[in-house]
Formats: sequence, C-alpha cells, structure tokens
Amino acid sequence: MWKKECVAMILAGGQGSRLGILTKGNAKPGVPFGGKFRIIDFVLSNCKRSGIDTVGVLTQYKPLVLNKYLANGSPWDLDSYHGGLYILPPYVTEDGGNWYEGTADAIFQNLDYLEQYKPEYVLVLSGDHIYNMDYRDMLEDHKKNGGDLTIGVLEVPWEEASRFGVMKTNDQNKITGFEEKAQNPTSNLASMGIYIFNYEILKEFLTEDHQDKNSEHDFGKNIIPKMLEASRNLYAYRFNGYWRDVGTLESYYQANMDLLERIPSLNDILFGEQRVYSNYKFLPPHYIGENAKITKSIAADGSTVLGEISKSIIFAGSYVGENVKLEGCILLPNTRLEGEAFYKNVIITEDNIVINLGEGDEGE
Amino acid sequence: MWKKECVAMILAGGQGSRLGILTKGNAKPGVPFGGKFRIIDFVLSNCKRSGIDTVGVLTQYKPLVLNKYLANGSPWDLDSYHGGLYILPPYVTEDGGNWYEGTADAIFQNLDYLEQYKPEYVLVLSGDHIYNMDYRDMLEDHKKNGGDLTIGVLEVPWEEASRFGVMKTNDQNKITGFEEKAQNPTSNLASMGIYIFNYEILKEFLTEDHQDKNSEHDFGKNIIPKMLEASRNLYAYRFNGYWRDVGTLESYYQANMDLLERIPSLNDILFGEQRVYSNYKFLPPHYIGENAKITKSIAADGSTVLGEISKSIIFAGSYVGENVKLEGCILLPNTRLEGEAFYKNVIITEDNIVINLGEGDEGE
Amino acid sequence: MRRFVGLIVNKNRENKGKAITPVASKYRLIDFPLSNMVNAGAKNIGVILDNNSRAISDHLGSGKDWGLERNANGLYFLETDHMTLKNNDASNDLRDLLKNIDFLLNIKEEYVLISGCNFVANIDYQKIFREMCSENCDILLFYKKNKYELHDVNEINIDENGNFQGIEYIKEVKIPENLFMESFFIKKEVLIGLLRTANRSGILCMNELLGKIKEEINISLYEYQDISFYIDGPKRYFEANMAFLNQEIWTNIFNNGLRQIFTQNSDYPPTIYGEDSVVSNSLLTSGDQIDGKVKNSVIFRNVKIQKNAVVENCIIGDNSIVEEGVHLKNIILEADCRISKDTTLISSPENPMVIS
Amino acid sequence: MRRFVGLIVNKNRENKGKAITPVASKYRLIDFPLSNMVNAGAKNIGVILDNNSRAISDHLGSGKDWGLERNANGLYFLETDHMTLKNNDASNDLRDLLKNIDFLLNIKEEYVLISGCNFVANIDYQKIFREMCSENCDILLFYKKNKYELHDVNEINIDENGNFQGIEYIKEVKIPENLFMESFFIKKEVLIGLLRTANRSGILCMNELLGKIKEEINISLYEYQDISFYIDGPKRYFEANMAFLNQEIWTNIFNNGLRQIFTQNSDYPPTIYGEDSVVSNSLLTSGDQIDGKVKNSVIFRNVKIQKNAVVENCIIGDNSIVEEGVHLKNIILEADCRISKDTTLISSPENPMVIS
Repeated sequence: MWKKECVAMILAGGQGSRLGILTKGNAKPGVPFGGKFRIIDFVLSNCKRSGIDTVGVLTQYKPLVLNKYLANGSPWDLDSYHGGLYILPPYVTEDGGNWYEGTADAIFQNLDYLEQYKPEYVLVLSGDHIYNMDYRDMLEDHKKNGGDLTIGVLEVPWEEASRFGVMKTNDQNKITGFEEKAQNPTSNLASMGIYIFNYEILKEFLTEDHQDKNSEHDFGKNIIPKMLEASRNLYAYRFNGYWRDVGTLESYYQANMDLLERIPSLNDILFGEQRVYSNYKFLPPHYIGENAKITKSIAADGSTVLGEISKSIIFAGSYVGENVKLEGCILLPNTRLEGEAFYKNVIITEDNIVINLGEGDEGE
Repeated sequence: MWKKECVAMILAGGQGSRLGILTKGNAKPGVPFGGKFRIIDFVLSNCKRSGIDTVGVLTQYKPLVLNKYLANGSPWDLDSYHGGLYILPPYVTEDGGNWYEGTADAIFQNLDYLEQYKPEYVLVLSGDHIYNMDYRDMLEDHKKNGGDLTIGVLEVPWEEASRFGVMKTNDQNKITGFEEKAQNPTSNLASMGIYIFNYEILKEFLTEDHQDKNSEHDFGKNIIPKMLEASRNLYAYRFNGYWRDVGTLESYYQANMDLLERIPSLNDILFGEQRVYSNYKFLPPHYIGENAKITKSIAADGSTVLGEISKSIIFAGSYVGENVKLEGCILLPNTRLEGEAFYKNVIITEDNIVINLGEGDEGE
Repeated sequence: MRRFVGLIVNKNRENKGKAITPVASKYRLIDFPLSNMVNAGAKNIGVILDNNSRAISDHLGSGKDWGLERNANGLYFLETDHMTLKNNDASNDLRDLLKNIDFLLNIKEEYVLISGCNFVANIDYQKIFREMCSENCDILLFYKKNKYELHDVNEINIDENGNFQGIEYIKEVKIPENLFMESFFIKKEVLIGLLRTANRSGILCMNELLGKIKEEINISLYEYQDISFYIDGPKRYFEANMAFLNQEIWTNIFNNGLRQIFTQNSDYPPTIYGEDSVVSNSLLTSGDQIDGKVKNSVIFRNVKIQKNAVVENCIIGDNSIVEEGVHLKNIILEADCRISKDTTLISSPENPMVIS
Repeated sequence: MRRFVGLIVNKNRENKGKAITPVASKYRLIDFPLSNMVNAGAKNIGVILDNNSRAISDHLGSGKDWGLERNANGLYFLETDHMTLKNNDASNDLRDLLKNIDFLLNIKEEYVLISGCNFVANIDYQKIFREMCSENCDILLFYKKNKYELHDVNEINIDENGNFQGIEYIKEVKIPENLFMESFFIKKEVLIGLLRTANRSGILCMNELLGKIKEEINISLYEYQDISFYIDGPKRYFEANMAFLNQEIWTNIFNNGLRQIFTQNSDYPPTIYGEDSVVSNSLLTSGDQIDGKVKNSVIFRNVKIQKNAVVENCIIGDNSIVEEGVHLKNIILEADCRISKDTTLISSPENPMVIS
C-alpha cells in the first residue's frame, strides 16, 4: 500500500433528526441541497480541490442513498487505484459487532483503515457543512506551527457562540482554552468541525479514550479537552469565508435561500471559480413553459416549470404544473406538483410531503 | 432508477471461523485463492459472465479488506451507472442498529435496496464457493418451469450428503422435500447455495419470517421449509461442473491443490474459455532464479522463486529464498521466506504464520 | 443472445452538421447515435474520426459519460482514410470501413449498426434489432418520408412492392421522397464480404456496390415513423432547435423516461433566475444566469443574459454573454460570444443570422 | 506546487523500436515513459499517435490501467502531422508539436515533459523536476553516456565547462558519447515561443532551432546515470530482455518498491508448471503453461511450452505455443506463433533470429 501524507475521514453517520422528514430514509450528509447537490458534495469537492485522493466516509445511519450517490467516488476524482473513496460502516469482529458510539469511536474503530496508508496527518471532517475551502493552506499552517492538532475556526456573532464549541487562543493562534456549547461563552471563535491531527498523536489519544469508560468518545467533548489537559500543541486556523451548519430545518432552508441572493452572489462564491462536484448526471436541460413565470429562483436540469415560481429552488427532475404557484419554496428532487395549488415558504419532498419550517424535533 | 430483470445478492458476511487464521482480519469471501484470486471472484465473475450488472454484496464481518478489494467493481464490469456493485453493511435506523441475524435477515434488511430496481427475479448467492456457471441458463429454466424459487443443486457422494442441505425431487425436478444437514439423508442432491426467487414471493416470505420470533432467519433452515409447507413451486436446477465449498481449512487446501492437476486440467476448466476476473493489478512478471527448481506448481506474478518448490502455490508478490524448499505448500500473497527452511503440506501467511491443516476450529 | 457492435461514421461534409455541432442546450449531434446504440445494449462502439478528431475525442473523453469505459470493451477511436476527406460526395465512402477492416474482423458481435451523425432522434434500436434478427435479413436500411427540398443526401429507391431497388446520391436540390437516414444494420460477415468485393473491384461507393449485389443478399427496409430531424445547415438546425420547444417533441426525444440521451457531464451549478427575469417557452441548463427576458429560445451552458436584455427565438451557445439592453431575435449565437450593451440584432426565421 | 503535463512523441522510424514493441514479459515500450510520468504526478498526458495509432489506442484504452481516467484530465490522444511520417530523420520533428499547439495552449501546467519511447528505464522524474524548478531553467535535456555504435540517434554536444552546445543528429554509424534520451522538460511558455518561431521561420527541426536560440534561453543538462536501455532493433532488443534476467537490473527497473511500471491488465490465471518442468533464470507471467525446459528466457503472456521442449536464451511472444520436442536457442518468437513438434531453431546471440 502506498504511503499518504494526509488521509481524510468524513463523519457521515449522523441521523440528523433535527432535519425531520428529510432524514427519514437518508443520512444527513445525503440530503439534497441547492438544486443539484447533496450536502456531502461540499466536503468532497473541498478534498478534490485540496489534492486529497484518499477519503474514508464513516456511515452508520441509513446509508443506502448515500452509498449509491457516492458510488465509486469518480465525480470527486476519488476513484484512483492507490487511494480513493471508501465507505466505512460499523462491522462485526470476533468479539461481536460494535456500532459507532461517538465521533472519536468511529475513527478509533477504523484505525486499521488508516494504518494501511501510514499517513502523517489525518484530516477529520463533518459531512454536513456548506463551505468551500482548500485544506492545503490549513495543512501548511499546521506544519509551520508544529501543532499536534489544528482546528478550523470561524468568528461567529457573540449571540450565536453558545451553539458552538468555541476556542480561546493566544496571539500565535495557539489554543489556550475550549468550551463546548457553553451558556456564557468566553470566545466567539467557533469550531467548524475541521481537524488536522498528527496521525501518531491521534492514535494515542483515541486508544486511550477508547479505554475510558466515562467518555462519550466525542472529539469536542472528550478528545480536545484531554489533549489540552495533556498540554499538547493545539492551534486554531481562522477561516473567513461562507460556512454554514445546516443541522436544523431552519438553517437548511436559510442556506438554500441564501443561494438566491445576487449581491453579493453566494451562487458565485460557492460555484464560481471553485467548482462543487456532484453526482447528478444524465439530466436533460430544463424547460420553462409558454405561460410560466420564474423570478429570483433556481431551477436544476431535468425539471419542468409550467407555473409561477418566485424565491424558490426547483431541484433536479421536479415538475411544476401550469396552475401551481410557489413562493419561497424548496421542491426536492423528482417532486411532481400538478393540479391547482399555492405553496409559500415550505419544503416539498418527492412523496409530496409538505414540510413547514419548525417541524424538525430538537433531539439529535 | 432503471428497472432490472434480475438483481444478484451475494452473502459475504460470514466469519468463516473454520478457516482459522485465514479469516483473522478478513471475511471468508475475501480469502486469497489459486495464486491471484480471492474466493468471491468466482461468483462475481459468474455474474459478469451472466450479464448481471447489479449486485449487492452483504457484508458484516471485518469488511475492510473485502471492501478495498471490491473497490468500484470495475474488474467485474460492475461499475455501470445504472446498476453496479453495492456493498450493503448493517446500518442504524430510527429504531437503532440491527446486525444481520441470518442469511434471510440480511436480505430482509436490504429490501429497500432491491425495491429501487423493482426486479422480477432475485439471485441469492453465497460468496464462498468455487465454480463457474452461467446463471442465465438457470434463470431460463426458472422461467420455463414457472417456479417461485429455483435452487442450484449438485449430486454429491452419498457419504458426504449429510454435510449439505439436500432435496428430493420428482421427474420434473420439482422439489418435493428438503433436509438440512440430516444424519441419514434420503437424497444426495445437495444445495449449492444458489437461489433464484421471484421477487414478490421473496418479499412475502422474508417479511413473514421477520415477524417469526422462533426463526433463525436462514434460507436453508427457515425460508425453504416454509415455502414447501405453503406448497409453493420449488424447482431444482442440476449442475454438473466443478463446485467446491471451501469452508474448512482442509477443503480450502484441497481446492487449491486441485488446480495443480493437469489431466483433467482443473486450471483449464476454471480459467480456460471462462475467464475469472480478479483485482490483482500492476504486478511485474515473476522471476525464476538461476538455481531454482519448480515442478507441478503455480506461481503468480510479482513473485520470486529462487529455491525449490513442488506441488505448491506461490501467491502474488511472494518470495521464496534460495535455500527454501517447499512441498505441497500454499504461500499466501506477499509472504517472504528467507534463510534455510523446508515446509511440507502447510499454508503460510504474510506474517509468516505457518498453518498446519486441521488447525481451524469447528464452530462457525 | 445476438449482439451488434456500433460504428459511427462521421464524414465532415461541408454543408452538413458536424458530429460535434451543439444542439438542444447541452448535446452534440454525435450524442444521438451514440446514446441510441448504448441504450440498445451495444457494448463496443467504434467512432471513425475525421479531421475534427481532436474535438470529438475531447467531447467523448474516455467514454465514461456514455457508460462506455468497461474492461473488455467500450469506445474505440478509429482512423479515417485521409483520401476520403477530399470528396464531398459518397463516391468512396467504403474507404473508411476498408481502413478499419481489422476492427471488424476482431469483433465477436454478429451484426454491425452503422450510423452517421446528422439525424436527431431517440430510436429504439433494440426493438428493431430483435425483429430483424428473427427475420434474418442481411442488411436493414433506415429511411424516413421526407417533404423538404434537400441535396447532398441519399435517397432510397423502392419499387411498387416495397422492395429495395437502390440508393441514389442526390447532389442537386430536390425533394427525395424516401430519405436514407445514413443508418443501417448489417451482418458482420456480409459487411466483410462487401468490403472484400470493394477492395477487389475498386468500387468504393456503397450505393454502387449495393446496386450490383442486391439480388445476392437480403436487403430490407425500415421506415422510421417517429419524430426525427435531419440537420444539414443553419436553417434546418434552427428549425430543429425551435421544434424542441414543443413539449411533446421535447418529451419524445429527450425526456421519454425510457431511453436517455447521454452527453458530456459538466459541473456548473443549476440555472439562477434574477429578480427581473421573464422567461417563457425556453430550454435552459446548468451555469446559466438569467436576469433579462428570454422567449422561445434554446440557451446552452454557462450563458449570462443580463438585465433588460431581450432574447427571442434564439439559440445561444455555451459561455456567451448577452449584456444589458441587447435585443436579439432569430439569431444563432455560437459559443463564447459576447454581445455588447444595447446592440440590436434581428434577422428572419427563414434565414437566421449566425454570429460567432 | 508546480506541475507538468506529459507528452509522448512516438515517431515510428523504420529501424527503431515502436511504441507498442513488447518487452519484459508483459510490457510495451510506451509503458515506460507513461508510467514514469504517472509516477511523477502527471495528471494530463498527451500521446501523439503515429500511423500505428490503432494498436496504441487499443493498448492504452481508456487509460484506466495507468490510473489516467479522471474527470477533469487524463489521457489525450493527439494527432500526428502526416507530413512528418515521410522523413525518418529529425528534420521536421516540430511539425507534430505545432499541429497540437492548441493542446499546449489549453493546459494549466507550467512545464511540459516530452519523451520518446525508445528508452527502458524507471526514472524518478519527480525528484529531478523539483530540483529543476528550484534552478529555474527553461529546458532540461536528459542524456546518458554511451559506448555503443549507434545511428539514427541524437547526440548532445557539451563544451569543456559542461555547458550545452547543441544537439546533433547522427545519421551514420558512430559512437555518440552523450546520447540524448529523447526526453526533456521545457517551460510551457518557452515551448510555445519555440513553436511560434518555428512557424514563422519555417525551421521545423528542433536541433536546428535550439542551436539558434541557445544563448537566449537557459538550457540545462541532466546526465541519467541509473540503469537504462536504448532499444533500436532486434540486437539491442534481445540484449535488453536478457539483461532483465539479472536480478539487480530486474529489481531496479521493474520491482523497486517505489515506482511501478504499469501496463494493460490481463485476466489470465497464474503460471502453471507441470510435473516435468525445468525452469531457471527466466521471467514468466500470467497464462503461461510450462511443461518443458526453460532457461535464460523471457516468456510473454499465455504461452505454452510443451513436454520435452527446450527453450534457451529466447524471447517468446504472447499466445505462442512451443510443441513437444522443439529446441529453440537465441530466438525471438513474436506473438501468436506455433512451433511444430520436433523443430530445432538455433541462432547466434549476436544475431538472434526473429520468427513471426
């Protein structure tokens, strides 16, 4: 097996239950986004852009849609012989089967996979964030600092800081403190769920954490605090671009709607010079009918718009009949709306289930 | 999704503990065979030969080696867009995670996968048998008979019949009775672990069996008896060629050694007109040294033979030093034998573990 | 099961559409025969490259987007005989096949389906092939009824009993009744025999050779009655693209749910429509940004139509930019064009202006 | 990070090995430059096809076996200028590059690595490329010291300070001291400038042009000191294959654990040796069935050596069958040969007989 400098591990096992019906038959990273994408396209395209050709995707919850979508990884150039995209589900050993108990446990159980490549660095990513980034810059930073772990961070408004894990740093961006979803956070530098570990140190801390019966085996709750406690060198890498966590129905809806704004054009930011790659193929152009009206909207290929739509996103393969009017709606792939209808500010699924915002439950 | 006439499901989740150390880090279908193959190559190549382009592989035990080996399915032409090879591990649903409890349960839990293709027929295969077969002939037979289930069968010596599930049939090959590993079997027509089901009937029986708390959810033990009881039309399809179950160390060793016989040449039978495809690539030719002796043996590419070998199989990438002598040995991939040594009738692994036959334990 | 190998011949005659002519928002002419062959189960397809070979092989790449990158078989680029490029008529069209006789000798398929690139249609070759196999004919020629004035095409002559009489090359403008669709199935053995005869006799024109041997082999005809468009220049190119805006025609060829037309994949984001966009009866595709007015038009990939621009009855090629206040009507804009602010270009639909 | 695009030029000169000449049991000459480029991280590689293009594209297929079938880039088949085929010397070797100047204009890489196909070596271009980038030279030419009589090759003239003086085409037999390996890195911009000059001036010979502009650009030399073989006809072809039987040479080029040589995959089973086989100092590969005696030989794929046959100092091509009782010594057997029972063929190692 060929040695790799950096291997990426994408955490894609979350149920994402706050996305309600959207994750009924599908894991969160597999949820459609922006007309022709799925959420996981963003990190996969980031990997491609960063020249990372070896990626493990850790799945656990309803992986069928996602597995099928990821296929052989070829849309993201992850089909090379010496590397590529590997789906890493939980499995049975001589001692029985073990479901992944937390983010850190998922990686721990797949140390065998990493060991094949003997990487120097491991990039741990969440599969459910929307952003473009070249991880090479962060890796350069990590090397230059001589860090044991570098965490991607973003300044968030103070009032939102309590929703995130936040860092305290010194002048050299060295992390001096960490709080996970604190009520009164002392920093607004939020973790973006992007970690670069020195592989040997990752192994050491995961192995130690595995034996700790009181641990939840979570990077944010357990591994980072333990590393800080052990006085390891943790650095923050600051990112200034667009980044969204789409973990709730509201944030998912809003991130989609963000794409419709033209000044500044998020569409350009996300899909302009930087291409985001997806596995929607073989769709014919879309057709806008004789009497259709379409303003401030996005329509993906394979769709047909005969009615009136505004501030809406029509996903691949969907059909809007002549007497249908949509305002502020998301029409997920292959949804067919016929007859007379008016919808406002809702998400509609392939099975014609209409989701009003705020429907997702809060437990995850 | 495109409708498929026939989708294959390969059961590859077994630990195969009777193969002992060979399955320490690897599921049974992933065990190397015949110099450059793995056991699962045979059913996959059968699928390719039969024009089946949609195959689900059900894994559960230590799937890493197998997943990596299967990669995107391209060696078996299973990388098409409208189909292809899918690895189907156990997964978590809203109600928690479920490991596969038996062969029938594994298929039951993946009915969603089959439902995408709405096949007319489902071909259920074991991933751990050595044989070449064109499943199209069996499918033709199944259609002609109007069966609900057709089972591939083979006449075995009477003294071995008790190790198999055996069928009683009438003149028309209709199955009239079935015994699973009976002490005094009343037939020697053994099941080869090849089933063609009408999809609708498979769904019906799997769903019913799922609710049966006393069932072991096994095709042989539960589904077939239930279908017979319900007077469904079960047919046997007779096969006359070479077929081996390599579930024990002895049968694994013997099947490998069978390849060395030249009259009749099993090598020709298995690899002559019928090609068996594997994913061993990028190996240089093998080198036979100045003072080497090699008789009645097989050597795969990437190996180097400097010593003396007879009645042995040298797998891809292995090295036999000048002062090494092998007789009746299997040298698994990437094994390196240096210094002075003589081995007879053993299997040697990459980690230089020498397996004497009879070492596997009997529990599976 | 009987199989056929596909063979796309792609003579780049002056006044004909080229294999890589863009059509219907995201396709190229060659996509149609190629997709039709793939959909009918062809696993091996040869493409005889003409002097545009670089552009064609760029478009087709490894064949991946057409599902043709398998191990034992797939997409083969074959060479043209450079002699045939000099003539625009069909007088030596067998040269290209002769040059590739090795390819034909090596294939295992029993039949060859040969097709040109000038017809846009979604053809169920699989069904026709099955019927043909059961009738055991040596050659099955596809033709369609025609009502238009054409030239530089082949007409099939049919006698009163519906039997094949010959193929005639139409050099001057006329209305050929039975237009040969430049597509036919032929038994491999018959084709090889034909080519050997051609080589021996020096008759390198298929029309002539078929005329000579028509009594010896079994030549059948298939009248293709479904929707199809013959493209041989700007006028008919324009008409065909406009016809695709008819929903029935559109669905029949491009979106029938049975057989897809494949093309090179792109990774542009979905089309975005601005606050003031007014769009009707049009086809659009990935990467387009529409802020102006678009009516009865076919818009290719990555096109920008700015505010207050009006695009009517137009075909707008890949990556083009139509700036503010521009008015275009009955215009074919080729790829990578930029029409500057406040320009007005109006031509007649009978004679659409081509801007490049 | 700086990157280069690979460009394989493949003039099929009469007395040189062709790109698809089989070598070392399972490889073709073109595998070496191609694998060396892939191993050095080239993601885009163009191959200029000569009149053997069908055989080359058959061998390379979609590029999958070399890891070159990615989306945004991969393997490009480029066209030869048919004019260049007429000349066997290097007098118009820039024509092929000129013909493909569009390809060069479109690439994003800063450098181009151009290589012929006549040298068998496992070269660490990555390391050399890094060093070169830091020295910022415009052109880096590869050469090796030579002791053999050669002709139809290029010699590099080096002055006493080790500086580049020029490349000279050697038409008549002599011993060129510094043999140009037909391989060089060149800055893309410099190459395009060179081609524009060639086009303007009509000087289509690279040697001549380099001589004229050597003062204006920074031309460096790299002496390749590791093992390499120049193949230009049966004699040296035979010698090279025999040399591969030396375990050190074998390991260096084919099995060094660092950089693999890729080739077309086959699906033959492993080699089977019979009860009476006697084999020593030989290379063998998949599909071979050995029942006779094989010594100091290179055996290609799917070869059968029957009982009591003796094969000594031979190269046996794909799919060949050596029947019972045959004795072969110092023979090059091409692919698909059958040597009937009890034949004896013995030639001298200085002048090995080629059987086809």
